Amino acid sequence: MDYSSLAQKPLSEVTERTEITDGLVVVTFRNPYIARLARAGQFVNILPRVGAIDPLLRRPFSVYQRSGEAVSVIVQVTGRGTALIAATMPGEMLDVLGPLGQPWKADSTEREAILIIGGVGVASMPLLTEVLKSSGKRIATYYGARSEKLIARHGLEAIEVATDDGSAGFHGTNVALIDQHLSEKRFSNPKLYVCGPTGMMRAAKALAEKYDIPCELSLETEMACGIGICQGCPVVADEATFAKTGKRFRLVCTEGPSFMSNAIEL
Amino acid sequence: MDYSSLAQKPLSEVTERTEITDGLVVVTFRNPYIARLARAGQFVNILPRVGAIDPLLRRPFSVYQRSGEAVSVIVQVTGRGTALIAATMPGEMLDVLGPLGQPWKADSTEREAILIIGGVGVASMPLLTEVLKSSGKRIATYYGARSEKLIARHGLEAIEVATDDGSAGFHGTNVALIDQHLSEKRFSNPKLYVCGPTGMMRAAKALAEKYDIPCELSLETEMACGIGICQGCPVVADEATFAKTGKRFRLVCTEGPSFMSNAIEL
Amino acid sequence: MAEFSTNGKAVDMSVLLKHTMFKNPVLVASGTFGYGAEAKNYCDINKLGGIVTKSVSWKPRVGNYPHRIVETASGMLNSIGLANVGVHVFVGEKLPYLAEFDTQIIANIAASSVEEYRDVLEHIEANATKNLAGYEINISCPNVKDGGLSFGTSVERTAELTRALRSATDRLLIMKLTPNVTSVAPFAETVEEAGADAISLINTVVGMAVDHKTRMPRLSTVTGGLSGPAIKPIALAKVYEARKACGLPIIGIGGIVNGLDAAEFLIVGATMVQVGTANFANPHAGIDVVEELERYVHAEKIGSVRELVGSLKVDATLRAQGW
Amino acid sequence: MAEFSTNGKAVDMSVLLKHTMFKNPVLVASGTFGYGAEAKNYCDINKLGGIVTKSVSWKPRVGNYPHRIVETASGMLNSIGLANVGVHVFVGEKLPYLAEFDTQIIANIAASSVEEYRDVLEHIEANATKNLAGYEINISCPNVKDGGLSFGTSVERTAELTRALRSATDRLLIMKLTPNVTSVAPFAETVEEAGADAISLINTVVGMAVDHKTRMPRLSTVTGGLSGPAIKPIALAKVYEARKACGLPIIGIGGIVNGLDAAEFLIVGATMVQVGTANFANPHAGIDVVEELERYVHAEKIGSVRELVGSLKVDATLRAQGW
Ligand SMILES: Cc1cc2nc3c(=O)[nH]c(=O)nc-3n(C[C@H](O)[C@H](O)[C@H](O)COP(=O)(O)OP(=O)(O)OC[C@H]3O[C@@H](n4cnc5c(N)ncnc54)[C@H](O)[C@@H]3O)c2cc1C
Ligand SMILES: Cc1cc2nc3c(=O)[nH]c(=O)nc-3n(C[C@H](O)[C@H](O)[C@H](O)COP(=O)(O)OP(=O)(O)OC[C@H]3O[C@@H](n4cnc5c(N)ncnc54)[C@H](O)[C@@H]3O)c2cc1C
Ligand SMILES: Cc1cc2nc3c(=O)[nH]c(=O)nc-3n(C[C@H](O)[C@H](O)[C@H](O)COP(=O)(O)O)c2cc1C
Ligand SMILES: Cc1cc2nc3c(=O)[nH]c(=O)nc-3n(C[C@H](O)[C@H](O)[C@H](O)COP(=O)(O)O)c2cc1C
Ligand code: FES
Ligand code: FES
Repeated sequence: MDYSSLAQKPLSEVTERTEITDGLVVVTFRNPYIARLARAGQFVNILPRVGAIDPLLRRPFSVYQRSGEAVSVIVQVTGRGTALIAATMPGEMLDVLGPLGQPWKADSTEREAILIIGGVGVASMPLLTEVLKSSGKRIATYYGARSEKLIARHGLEAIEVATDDGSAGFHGTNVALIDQHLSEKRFSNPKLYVCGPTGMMRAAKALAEKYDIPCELSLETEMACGIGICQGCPVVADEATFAKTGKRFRLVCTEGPSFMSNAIEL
Repeated sequence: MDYSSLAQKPLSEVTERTEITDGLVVVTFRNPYIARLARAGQFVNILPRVGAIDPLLRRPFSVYQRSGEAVSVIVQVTGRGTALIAATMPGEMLDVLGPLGQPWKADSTEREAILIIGGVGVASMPLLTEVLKSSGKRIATYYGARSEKLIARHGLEAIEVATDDGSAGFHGTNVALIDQHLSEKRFSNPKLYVCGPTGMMRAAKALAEKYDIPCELSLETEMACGIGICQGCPVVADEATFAKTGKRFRLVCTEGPSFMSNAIEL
Repeated sequence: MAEFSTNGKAVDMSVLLKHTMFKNPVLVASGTFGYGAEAKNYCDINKLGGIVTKSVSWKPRVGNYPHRIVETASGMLNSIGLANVGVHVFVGEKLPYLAEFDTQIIANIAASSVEEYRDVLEHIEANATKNLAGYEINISCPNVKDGGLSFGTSVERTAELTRALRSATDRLLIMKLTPNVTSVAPFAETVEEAGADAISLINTVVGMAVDHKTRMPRLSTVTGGLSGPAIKPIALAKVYEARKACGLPIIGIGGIVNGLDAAEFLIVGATMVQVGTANFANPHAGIDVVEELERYVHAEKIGSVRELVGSLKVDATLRAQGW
Repeated sequence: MAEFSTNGKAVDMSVLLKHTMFKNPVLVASGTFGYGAEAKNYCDINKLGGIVTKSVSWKPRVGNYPHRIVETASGMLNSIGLANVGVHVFVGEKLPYLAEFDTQIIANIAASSVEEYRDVLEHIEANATKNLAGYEINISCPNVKDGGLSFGTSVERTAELTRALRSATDRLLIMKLTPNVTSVAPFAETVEEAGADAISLINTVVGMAVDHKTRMPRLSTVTGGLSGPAIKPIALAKVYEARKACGLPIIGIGGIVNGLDAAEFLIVGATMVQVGTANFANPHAGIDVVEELERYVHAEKIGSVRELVGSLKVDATLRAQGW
């Protein structure tokens, strides 16, 4: 991968901005390079304010959608950086670097894909769905959210919803729902693809162990660089990996963001 | 003067933005309080980015015009703060504190007022012209600029132009032109009102001494607060003032921005 | 005060420093609020926990030549040079003026010898007003040759000075420490032994700026003192170090612009805080800090701001690291 | 190189450090650029003056537990904990890889004893590649218990270490100093006497951040190292202090994000600079700094970047103040 010509022009014009609900915004920008190369599960790194030294660092976002030369990210406002990015208006510029990280390992042999989504963890799922569909997997999507209006269905398949407030679908966590469905033997050869808050990821990891099924988790850690030069974004490797390789940590930005659940500690 | 009710709402909506030329912009915002109270020569203090901690400090600007509830400043882009303020678009907010400082001492007895303007030093002159006109003074305005397109004639009277490049009017400095006119005895009882770059202010101060006429200079110094609490904006007091009062410095923000030329050192 | 209530009870924002009660833990910092006369047009001073006045010396000081300030990334450098009216005008005009407010006043003193510090303190003590809560001793001004930093970087001289002043007053004696030392811990220990009631920290950090156009320093004194949000992480680390080193109450200072910044200092172990540079861009900053801190205490569902003090959950963190 | 010319002559960006020529004075700082493999996708490494590699120790180090970084006002804190591949992988894989680039390589070493520092240096020396220009000795890492800071805060141990390493190499020996001391001058003097070729400064400033929601420290080690634009004023002041204290060439580090920042360090007295944290948001930062510095030199109408070094006009300023 050689970025040298294109990645030096990270300035990307925002072409669309859609508010899903208060504090949850889809921002679309023009970046032919990222649009062409990005694969499901990779992310882009966005500077909250072009040219500013405060905020100093970029913010990572999964590639949510792309079409033609346009790339979209779905931004949940959680602090000052996301607030600035979510407020960017069409015509304004964003400074975007990417695509970064490794794609979902969607080419594994299992015939069924269970997508487990918590909140804005939906971000990498439309592209994943696309890949899984094109390779003929059976997809089941379990989407947990605080309430119905926070659900972004676009690009997903076979969605089962679980909401904390019971405003739609199953009243409870999506992991509890999958547990039920797994125990009912609704799947014969599944793999879990998981992205959401840490608590949900831990539950999914436990579920995978309980039913002995492969499970891939897409992680979020603070990142200073996103490209493997700061060592700031480690996740703890599992004991077996550590014993074998001496590697206590793995970098989420370059080795991840997704890891097999048995390769890491959470 | 009691700001307590109003000064706590410094957020002012920009209603108009006019580019005079590249890097010279008139920004108009709605602020009834400032519009009502501001007097010629006073300034407002504008935070470059609402809510940001970088840039940290406000930037001072003379009140250029006002009408109804609207206040205008004329901004010359010289650094990152002025760049941000000049780029503020109608509908966006500015955080403005004011009016601050003392007005021009325009009620002095001289019958003629010579306004000496260098570049963006024009900013306080339209309001001054208004006051001088209403008290029946004869006004002569000497406006020096690098080139013709940098001249903002609005609200001025009897303008003689001097340009560095000779693109309009006298080819040379405005102070040289006034010197010529004073030596030709075109004025009988003048006072000088001066605002411009330090070099021009020094020349005007020397001119005032040469012809023994009163001269008021509007100064610019770096300001952290603009309201007299940081002590960051001093100008050196002349020896006589120092000997009399023990005050070596005077604060430009609260005692100025304008001072009689014989009361300070430049 | 009690805008919020927890389980029907009001949020208690008051703090006690030794024998002195403050209505809340938020003071405005020395040199960043004048003597109240200007700032009162922008904020209701009576809502502040207190005012620390500009450093006062025996004689008036005119301060340094311009340029005295320069903005830096999320901060500023200053080299005011302790410009002040001198102790006689201070007790004659400023203290009586400040006595009109319903808030605590702490007189900050800067001097160049133990004797001068003591003379100034005694003169104020002899003319004390009803809301004079005590003294903050500036041994940490980096911007004048005789601004006390020769005390602030010597443990022995700090001890000597603290003892000399302790015997001169029963009011609060607060020693203001500098961050410009390898370790602040020995100073905190010393000051405690010598009888001070509290320490405040940090004063500004030595810094410098250059104009690449003129190739001249941007301050007349070449170096100056860095303040503002840029230094908040440094200040928190110093408060944490001092917290571990001594049992004295700490007043945390450095880069506080909002109530959550203040909460962070309290969590790390400060009993009170001071708001400095933030007043320049927002003369209402002190009040904003009080109000946001109060909302935070309310949201945390604790009855009193005092429960925050030193509530940092640090053990688990360090244990995981094997430190 | 020579994009611009002055009076028909090219702008000369090269600098000489003792016997070693650098094509320009801009290095990328240790720990902020990896070993070139990732960053080469974003910038043309051959345009850099050189690369200072991540601190290497005798054995590999896994580094600290998360969380390792947190953003602060115009800066960041890190507590990476000297995670590195160890000297054997370093000489086996990293140095040969870096030898492919047409730029100088400076190997940064961190260790916990004089012996370990010396062993690492000798092992690299024995496996030196053609573009290995020398060593930068990290005695200033604030984030690990044995990260050299016990050296960096003791003049005696710094002297001892410098002497021990001096006798082990004829390549450049650069001692990297910490800002976390009361005065950097004695360290600069000592290092000069002990035979180092240059000093580099500053390493990060000790700082801390707290999460007001969880009341936990935001770094697993509680405190960490502050870097980025926030610390530039501190770094400039330390370079200025060191410049007055010794005659050694100085490599200025701290908060540089553009060519004008770099120019400021040169004006104050640095011969070279390093770009650190800026690489994280902009992996092209090093090149941007080189190019803007070159434009600046051109605009200043001087023939060589070397004419900037120490060109600070400070006398008039200080005289006006009566200092
Ligand atoms: C690989 C990856 C993909 C992501 N994809 C998305 C997405 O598609 N949509 C979305 O809304 N969010 C996504 N996030 C989370 C998003 O990056 C954070 O919410 C954002 O960085 C917070 O910035 P802030 O300035 O608003 O918050 P602040 O708390 O003010 O940020 C302060 C610092 O902490 C870091 N930080 C804070 N929270 C997180 C977090 N959860 N993960 C990583 N760094 C954090 C910030 O980057 C910044 O450096 C992703 C994170 C990662 C690592
Ligand atoms: C009383 C007064 C009235 C003014 N009126 C006007 C006006 O009407 N129109 C206009 O265009 N400019 C005016 N100025 C100058 C204007 O305030 C500065 O150009 C502006 O502050 C520069 O900010 P910056 O961020 O662009 O420059 P930077 O150089 O990036 O600013 C860095 C710091 O230096 C300060 N600074 C830089 N130049 C000056 C200066 N000349 N005066 C004061 N502080 C400075 C800034 O406020 C800031 O704190 C006035 C200044 C004063 C003191
Ligand atoms: C312009 C200015 C003047 C100051 N004057 C004094 C002073 O006279 N005495 C003193 O002890 N501290 C003085 N300080 C230091 C502040 O009280 C405070 O310790 C420091 O600025 C850090 O806090 P902050 O980041 O909130 O500003 C001054 C600071 C500034 C910015
Ligand atoms: C994430 C990170 C890792 C660092 N690792 C090292 C290191 O291994 N060795 C070292 O000498 N300095 C290290 N540093 C310090 C930098 O080299 C530099 O001295 C410091 O960050 C100040 O420069 P800056 O403000 O440009 O980043 C590190 C800095 C950061 C931010
Ligand atoms: S974010 Fe820098 S190494 Fe991963
Ligand atoms: S700008 Fe603060 S006192 Fe004048």
